[in-house]
Amino acid sequence: MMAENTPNTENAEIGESLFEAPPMGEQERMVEAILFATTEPVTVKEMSERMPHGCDPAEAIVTLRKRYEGRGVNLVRVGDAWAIRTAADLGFLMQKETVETRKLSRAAIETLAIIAYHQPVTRAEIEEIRGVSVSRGTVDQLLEMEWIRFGRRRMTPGRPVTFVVTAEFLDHFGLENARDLPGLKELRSAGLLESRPPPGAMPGMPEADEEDPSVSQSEMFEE
Amino acid sequence: MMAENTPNTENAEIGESLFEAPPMGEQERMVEAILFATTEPVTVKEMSERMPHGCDPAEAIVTLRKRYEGRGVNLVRVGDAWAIRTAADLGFLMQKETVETRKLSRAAIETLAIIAYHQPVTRAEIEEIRGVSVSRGTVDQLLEMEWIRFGRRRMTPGRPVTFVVTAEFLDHFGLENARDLPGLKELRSAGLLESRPPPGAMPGMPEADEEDPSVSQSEMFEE
Amino acid sequence: MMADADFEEDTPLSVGDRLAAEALIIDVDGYEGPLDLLLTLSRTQKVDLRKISVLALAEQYLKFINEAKDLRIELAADYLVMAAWLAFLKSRLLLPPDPNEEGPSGEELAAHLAFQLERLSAMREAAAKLMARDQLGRNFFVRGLPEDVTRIRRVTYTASLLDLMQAYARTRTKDEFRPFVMDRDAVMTLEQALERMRGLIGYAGDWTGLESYLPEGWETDPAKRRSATAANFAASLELAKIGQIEIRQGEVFAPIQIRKKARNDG
Repeated sequence: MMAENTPNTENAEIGESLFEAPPMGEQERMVEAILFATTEPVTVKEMSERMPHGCDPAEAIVTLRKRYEGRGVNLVRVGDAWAIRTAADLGFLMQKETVETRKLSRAAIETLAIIAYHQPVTRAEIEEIRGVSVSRGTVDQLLEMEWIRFGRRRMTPGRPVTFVVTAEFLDHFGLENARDLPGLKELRSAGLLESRPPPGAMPGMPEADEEDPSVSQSEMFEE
Repeated sequence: MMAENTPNTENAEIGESLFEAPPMGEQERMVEAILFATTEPVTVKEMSERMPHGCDPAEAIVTLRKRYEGRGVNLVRVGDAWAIRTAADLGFLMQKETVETRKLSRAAIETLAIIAYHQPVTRAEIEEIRGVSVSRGTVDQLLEMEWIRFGRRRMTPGRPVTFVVTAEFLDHFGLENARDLPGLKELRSAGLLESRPPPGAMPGMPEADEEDPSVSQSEMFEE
Repeated sequence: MMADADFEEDTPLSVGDRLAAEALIIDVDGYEGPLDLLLTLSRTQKVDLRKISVLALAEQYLKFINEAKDLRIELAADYLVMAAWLAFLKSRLLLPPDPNEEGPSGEELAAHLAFQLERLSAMREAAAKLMARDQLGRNFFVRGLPEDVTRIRRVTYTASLLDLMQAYARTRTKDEFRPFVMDRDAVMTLEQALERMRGLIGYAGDWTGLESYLPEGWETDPAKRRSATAANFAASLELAKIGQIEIRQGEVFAPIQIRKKARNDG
């Protein structure tokens, strides 16, 4: 057995005289096919058992390994065996993403609208306008979508963070500038302000606003 | 999709301005990694969904295929998908990997061949060619092996279903597509793939096919 | 499957033929129907299938069937049907064509049978070629160590500019713009009233107060009552105008009454 793997030993002539070993290029092909098709890493011994007499898989591996250097898959050593593996930097390809597009929730789109119209705006201000508290998840979602980002802190007690819309937001909605958003007058003339009444009657300000009671209405709605 | 593949179209700037497609050498590595990783053939569309924006896997495949010409593993086309398979001449190395395929009956093999060469073909047509009724089990077996599937219904009385071969069939027999079936051209030019209706009274099927009322017993024996 | 007569070159051919015929009969169960048997018989003609003599083939088949009958071998019905048809074909091929006879000629029928045999034979060859191809899992192989492709489901959210503006409008109509909002909940339209009253006037026989036509739930809330009354009134005017009802009012501010107008009332 060993004699076949190491043709330079004194027993080599037995193998060589009877069988002509295939050329190294062929041996490389064989190793390539074996490594590809086998369900686990293969040792040199296993390879030479499967290959024709006189082959030297160890040598074939050396050249084959070079051949795969820098390729999308590489020849790697696993213990005393060999295997073909995806190049480490391409691991990201082994993920299949399925993208599902959903409509933004009502809470999210309202929050986004308020930020777009009133930016920079604090969470407390958003809550005041919407009349309900804004959940952390909603803001996180918008941040993650990169439609809003943090603006400068408000110079009021508590120094609350503000939110502004991003370039991605403008890009998505085909706006050059947040100021291009139609004003209330235009919304009204487009019939958008006469759409749907809130479920309750005239709502007072919400229960929610513990974060920042200092902001005044006047500041919020000036344009 | 197409805009990303052909950078010279008017839409190109959308893809290009935001993302620079990786160099073709990198794209080749990616296709290589994707194809090496799976047993199933992968379509170009699936590849480009997994690769970064702006990649052109179809082009990468062309060069990659050349690279593997004459190697121990090859890039093969299966329908509209691609796969890496070991070179057929090295099958002898793979005794361990050889899978015993279920022995197909002569009836099943003939039925399979008729479907492959005549597709889309109805059960009645298969029976007309073979001169015997096709047992349910034969068709079921081929369906189960996923070598055949239902095609579109024939727009003839009774709207019989048709059978066609699958991508699995092509993959199994190493065919790029059904046009590569051995001897297909000769059979076609000899007129042997035409469906020629029997002139008047011919003893057709042993049992009339309820799927295809156009061949009825009464019709068969008059005169 | 069957004894091959050719291996004994020195035996007279007639004996070989006889052996072959017997072998055929004994193996009758081994045939996949009459067409398969015909194809096998046609091989003994040792010519290209396109040049086959269908007449000779018909004779061979009929002989086979007769011998099988003599040996009391049960033959399936389709073998006998084919025998009957081949006998008919044979007579057509032998007799001069009758100009008054309808249907395909003997030559046409024979040509089609020859075509069927050639096609079956070709499909068998094709099947054999197909199975002789290199096959997956036998001659070439798939990746032995496939890597898992993890499926990641990513959800993206989207919204249109209209969504955005509507959302903003929605939040703003809650407060300062509230007075401009028409409260649709408390509004009954003329159309709604018309439709309702059309269905109801048939049931009220005589003069009935318009108030009794107010829908349930609209009588108590003043805003709703006002809207419904106005809509019902407008609807009753409309119905009067098209001649379906009559309206009367005793005096100013007295209750308004309506009734269905009699059909043939000139």
